[in-house]
Amino acid sequence: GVTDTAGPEGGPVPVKLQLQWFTQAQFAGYYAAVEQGYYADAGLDVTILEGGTDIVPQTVLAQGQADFAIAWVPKALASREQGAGITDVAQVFQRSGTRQVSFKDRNITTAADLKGKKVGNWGFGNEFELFAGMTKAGIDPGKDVTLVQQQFDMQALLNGDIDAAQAMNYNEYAQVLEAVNPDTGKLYTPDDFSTISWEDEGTAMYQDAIWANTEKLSSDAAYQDTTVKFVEASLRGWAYCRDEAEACRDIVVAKGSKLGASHQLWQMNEVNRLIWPAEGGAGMIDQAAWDQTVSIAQDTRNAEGQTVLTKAPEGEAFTNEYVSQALENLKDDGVDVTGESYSPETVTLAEGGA
Amino acid sequence: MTDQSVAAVSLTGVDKTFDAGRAGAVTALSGIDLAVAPGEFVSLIGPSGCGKSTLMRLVADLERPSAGTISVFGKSAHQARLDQDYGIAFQAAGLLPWRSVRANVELPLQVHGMGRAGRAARADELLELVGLAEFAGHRPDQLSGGMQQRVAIARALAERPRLLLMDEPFGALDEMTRERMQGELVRLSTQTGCAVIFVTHSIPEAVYLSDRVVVMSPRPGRISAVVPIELSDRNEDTREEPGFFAAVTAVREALRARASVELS
Amino acid sequence: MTDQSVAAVSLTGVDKTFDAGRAGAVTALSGIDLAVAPGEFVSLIGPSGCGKSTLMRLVADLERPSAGTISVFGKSAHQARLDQDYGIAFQAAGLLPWRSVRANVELPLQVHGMGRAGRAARADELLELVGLAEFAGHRPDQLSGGMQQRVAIARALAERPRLLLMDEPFGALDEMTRERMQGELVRLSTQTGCAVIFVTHSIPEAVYLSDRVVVMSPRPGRISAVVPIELSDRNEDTREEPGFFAAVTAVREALRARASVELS
Amino acid sequence: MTIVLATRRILTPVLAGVLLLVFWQLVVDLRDIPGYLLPSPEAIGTQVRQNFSDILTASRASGTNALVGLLAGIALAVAAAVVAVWVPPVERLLTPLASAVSAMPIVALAPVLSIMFSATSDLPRRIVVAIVAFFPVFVTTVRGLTRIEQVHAELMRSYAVGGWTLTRLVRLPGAVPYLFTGIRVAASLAVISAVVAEYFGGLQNGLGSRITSAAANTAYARAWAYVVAAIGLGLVFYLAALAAERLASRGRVPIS
Amino acid sequence: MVRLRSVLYGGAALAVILLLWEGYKLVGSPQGWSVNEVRLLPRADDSSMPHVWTVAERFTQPEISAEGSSSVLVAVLRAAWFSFRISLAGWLGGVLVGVALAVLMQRFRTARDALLPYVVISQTVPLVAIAPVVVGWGGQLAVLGQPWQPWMSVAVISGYLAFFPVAVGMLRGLDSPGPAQIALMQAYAASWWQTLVRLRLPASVGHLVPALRLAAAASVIGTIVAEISTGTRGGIGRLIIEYAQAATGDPARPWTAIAGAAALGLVVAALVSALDLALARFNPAGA
Ligand SMILES: Nc1ncnc2c1ncn2[C@@H]1O[C@H](COP(=O)(O)OP(=O)(O)OP(=O)(O)O)[C@@H](O)[C@H]1O
Ligand SMILES: Nc1ncnc2c1ncn2[C@@H]1O[C@H](COP(=O)(O)OP(=O)(O)OP(=O)(O)O)[C@@H](O)[C@H]1O
Ligand SMILES: Cc1ncc(C[n+]2csc(CCO)c2C)c(N)n1
Ligand SMILES: [Mg+2]
Ligand SMILES: [Mg+2]
Repeated sequence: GVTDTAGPEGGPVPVKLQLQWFTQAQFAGYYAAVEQGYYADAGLDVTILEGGTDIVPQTVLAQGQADFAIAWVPKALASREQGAGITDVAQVFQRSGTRQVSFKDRNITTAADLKGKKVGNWGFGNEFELFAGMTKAGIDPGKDVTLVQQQFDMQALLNGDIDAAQAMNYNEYAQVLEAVNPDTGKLYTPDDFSTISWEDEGTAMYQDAIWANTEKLSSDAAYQDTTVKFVEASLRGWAYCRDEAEACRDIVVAKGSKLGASHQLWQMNEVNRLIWPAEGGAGMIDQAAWDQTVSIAQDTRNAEGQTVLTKAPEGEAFTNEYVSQALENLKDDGVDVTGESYSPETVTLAEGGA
Repeated sequence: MTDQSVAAVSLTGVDKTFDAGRAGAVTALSGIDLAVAPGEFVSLIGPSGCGKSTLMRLVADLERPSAGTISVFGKSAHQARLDQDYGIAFQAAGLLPWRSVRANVELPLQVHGMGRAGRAARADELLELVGLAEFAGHRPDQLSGGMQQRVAIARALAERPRLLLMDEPFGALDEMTRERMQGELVRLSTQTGCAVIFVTHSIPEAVYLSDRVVVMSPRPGRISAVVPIELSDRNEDTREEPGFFAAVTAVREALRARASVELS
Repeated sequence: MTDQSVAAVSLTGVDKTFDAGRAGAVTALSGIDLAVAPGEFVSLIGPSGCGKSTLMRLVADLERPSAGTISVFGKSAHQARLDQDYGIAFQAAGLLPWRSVRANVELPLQVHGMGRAGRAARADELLELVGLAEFAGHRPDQLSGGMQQRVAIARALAERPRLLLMDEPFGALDEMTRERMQGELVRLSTQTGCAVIFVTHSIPEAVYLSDRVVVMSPRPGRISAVVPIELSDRNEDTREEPGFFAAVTAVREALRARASVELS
Repeated sequence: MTIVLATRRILTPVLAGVLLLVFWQLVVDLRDIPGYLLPSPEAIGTQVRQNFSDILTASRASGTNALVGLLAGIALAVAAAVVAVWVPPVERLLTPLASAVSAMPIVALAPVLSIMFSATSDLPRRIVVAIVAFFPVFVTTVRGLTRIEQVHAELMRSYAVGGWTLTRLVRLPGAVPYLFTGIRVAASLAVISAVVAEYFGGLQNGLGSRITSAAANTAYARAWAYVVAAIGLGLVFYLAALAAERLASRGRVPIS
Repeated sequence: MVRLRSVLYGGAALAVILLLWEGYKLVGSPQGWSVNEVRLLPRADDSSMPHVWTVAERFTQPEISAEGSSSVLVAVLRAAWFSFRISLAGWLGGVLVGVALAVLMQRFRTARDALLPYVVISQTVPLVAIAPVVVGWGGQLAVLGQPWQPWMSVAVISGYLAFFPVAVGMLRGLDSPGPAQIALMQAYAASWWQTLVRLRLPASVGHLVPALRLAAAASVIGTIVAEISTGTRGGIGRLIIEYAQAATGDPARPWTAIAGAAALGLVVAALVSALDLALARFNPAGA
């Protein structure tokens, strides 16, 4: 355990946060909290660990090599089922950011239209909203569509190799809009595409959340305290990024993201839309949305006929205890934690995201 | 068929120097003049390291002379090699370890496009000749040293060449086998009229086989004497003839003469 | 030092059969009984493929007999090898191509832990003995066949063993060099009192060198005769002695006798 | 005797494997290692049984890609090596090229090949396998072809043959042990390459897709069940390479 | 001399490739060439196969839009240097382990029977299964009092890929001395160790050198893949995946990183060639 060694003589408490991917605006709130000194003010010395293709954040957390981890809820629940003692302590993304994109002329506007098509799919556990959507529309994902492994880029869609591609609103969708349409010589526009949003189709699942170590939460008072402080400072960071999107873009770019500035600004903006407005306060876990995530995870079968979960999560899979405290503290400090007045900006993407 | 007026082999003013890297240069041959007539049997004899193998390799166009000219049947050594004017047996047997004894003998025939049946027949004949018929299916490393050498001899004879180059081919053979092989070689060369350059360390062997024995001396390798051998005919009794003993003595003297000069 | 009552080498009822895969089994040796006394010089002679090399390799514990027992200085052949009771020269020179001539000669000394200076001194001495002092820095493939063989002889002598096993060591040497090496070998074996088993195809050589000549016959390899040699002393004139000629004739007869039986 | 030897050769690795599995199972059981860290052999076995038919289907898909790629890679490599040794400038051109290409990881190659060819066909994966298999075979074969014994070279020179005849009769047989060292390496790498290439495009029909999909959901026992299939496939390829080697070197100096 | 010539040939090889590339772009169809729906010749359009000069131009541009960003070339070179050092560590480790294993397997028949299949198996296990174990367990170790560094995990994985060709090739090489040479050492009652040092090791060089070459390539690949797999930043691997993510809008970008990987492979191969020259004396039969 890393936090056992509390800071010497009241010095800052060292904390490690494991991300699920490389530095990008998807994680801007945490970087902002570091840069703006929010963690330091809370007495935390936070080290951010970047992800990799084979790094499973919740495993790193459960093994005690990190104190907190950012992970998608269904994937983290699957690890829980395998014995990883972790708890969702703040549901940062309130909405799902996954959509299925296709060229307009393919006439794919609902999940049902995917039947008989070549459908791009990441795998990596990011496919269940897609599968749930298709199942709900009466399509057997194992038989009625041709599943194609999707890469890091969207060329397969633009080349016409596949009919519909998975995309994160904040990332791959932007990539498409940063590409030049050879017919016009200009960038593609949203009008060129149809998209299926899983939020709209009702098969959305909870994504990025802050996970903590269950056992230490129940036994280690110092860790409980640290958790509140960490969630609080992180949400403060997210609130900052909501209000200062350009500044957060600059922070992420300065941290070494190789995707360009306009791309990161787009991403910042889209991520903000997944967080804000947050009716019950940022990071609060909504039982209904949680239940929808769990039920899809239990019932939806992927191409191999597997479900994410074999049974309902046991024990304390999530708790609002810490995030509530954090929100109280933030409200006391006058931080807007619901972002009711938030309205997204319009970001203009440059070619290649530059 | 063969133009009798053209020498089978002719070397004029041939020098050969090896560059042995850090160990310096070695003059292996110097000022070699030698002509071998078609059908003539010439033996090379001389102390170890005097350049006999080198001379043979020059004729075979496996080394290039540092100076001088070499012609084989009136052509350059290079052309003669391309035309397959000679058969060769090396000092080391040099069998291909992954081929059976038979396949080793067949190699030159195969290389030059003889059909399967013809090859097999010829190989049988040759293995019979060298007394290894029953070892046709063995691998080279299952043979004794002398047996390997006999395979190499069979291989050299395979194509009935009009020039045979043989480097100590009988070195690892016992006296009896050796004498039998000598007899076969004499018969072969007179029958086919092929010229032979034959390297040996055995004076009686050189005398028995040759029309002329070329005696060489080392460092640098030179021809120190050429002993013509005048024997009526080669047969079982030849080795008992007085002319034979005389010739042996002559060659021995030629070898000693040179050696004593050297030692003084 | 050496216990004179124990034989240097003793073979009793030794058989050796090789399994040659699809080509069938070969009986290389059958019913071999032979004892070599300490300091005794024994030559093996016989037609190609009769099992001479195999016999030597059995004594050296490089092959195991199919039947019979072998003892060397009263121990098992295996123990004798471990105790380094013999030095050996193979039929093929078997030099390590990546080592210089000098380093090849030093190999056994190095393996047995002699220091650098001692090795160098001994190698110089041995290369001088075989007349290759100036080729110490050459690589084996830069030497003539006879020179390579001399390097292998030097290597076999390096450790002054009390048993020397030599398989046609002088096969590729010219007569002069050969006679010089024979002289050296005789001197060496009498001086150091080492026993020698010596394979050769040369009857005069066997007679000149040996206390006894063992004549072998092939398929399966057997000892067909043992000819004791009674010569007073070995020197330049030995080869002219009547006793020498008598012995040569005796060995030749023994070889022929067997061969004629075989041919009939 | 040969039977004893053969059983020993088979029994020893099997025994070693069983020991390893028992040790693994004991570690997981005794130290109570949770499934999200390391699944037990028992759990993996259960998954193998449960998914057996899908494992076979996926293995067939990956195996076919690996096989086609491997054969193409070997054929190209041997041809290239022969030409390279024949025409020295070609060797000097090809060697740096092959070195450069060989250092490109699948992660880099597969995406661009997918873009260049098609994200929905198996061709890019097979090209990846062929590229991966090419290098070991090329490098070792070139080495084997050039290490020809001097007597043998001279013998063939004396026959006034070079080029293809020399290659066929002396160089290639002499290079066989080297060639097969390369093929052994290539055969094992072919399977893993085919599997890994699946992460980066193409149809989701092979072992690679199954492994990642299971691993992403912490279904490690299931992931390992497919990994076991990949290992089995790799072994089959390796043993096939060994068998081919035996066949090619019948009657030669025995090989290890 | 030799070095200059090999550099020239390397350049010529590059030129040939670039010419083929551009030549194909001239004649090839943007849709490639398909038989039965299977595209056998690649698409020649600019987004699938960008022009050589487009890629070259990318190298000169700033890497990211931020102020003071270095050029892509500098970024690629820096990343290549980072990966090079890790590859070297992985290569060295892999060679040591590979040689040790080969020696062990050569020495003990049982070790060979028991290990060889697993040496092979080790290479068929996908990195997904290995990387987390290395990162997880490595993280709990300290090396010489230093805490575990992320690059060490990468180096371990790199070595894991590199040891394989060495183990296989070296074993072959150790087995290569002929019966005559082995008999010689036997006759000297040379110990196993002496036979190894005086005979088997020098004789194995012919097989070892190509194995070292393969190991070099494997270590580079291992480094790059492990960088991606473990999320280690600073190297070519990270660039490859980050530039790949940018490929949609900027198809030439990933080629810069791929070129970097190729260059890295070349440099490592050249180093092995230098080693080859140094070992040439053990290789007299080699041309
Ligand atoms: N490894 C082996 N496998 C099969 N047969 C073998 C092997 N070694 C030797 N032989 C056979 O044993 C017999 C005796 O061989 P050996 O080498 O002892 O003969 P040799 O008397 O030394 O002959 P040479 O004078 O020609 O050297 C031969 O017929 C040979 O074919
Ligand atoms: N490739 C080479 N490099 C350097 N020197 C060489 C080479 N080949 C032969 N020599 C040298 O040339 C000289 C003559 O060698 P050659 O092989 O012709 O002798 P030889 O008369 O055949 O001797 P032997 O009777 O011992 O076979 C020797 O001193 C030898 O060292
Ligand atoms: C190995 C690997 N490849 C692709 C993705 C794709 N992906 C899906 S969600 C996400 C994060 C937001 O962009 C990314 C990159 C992944 N996760 N892991
Ligand atoms: Mg010679
Ligand atoms: Mg013999």
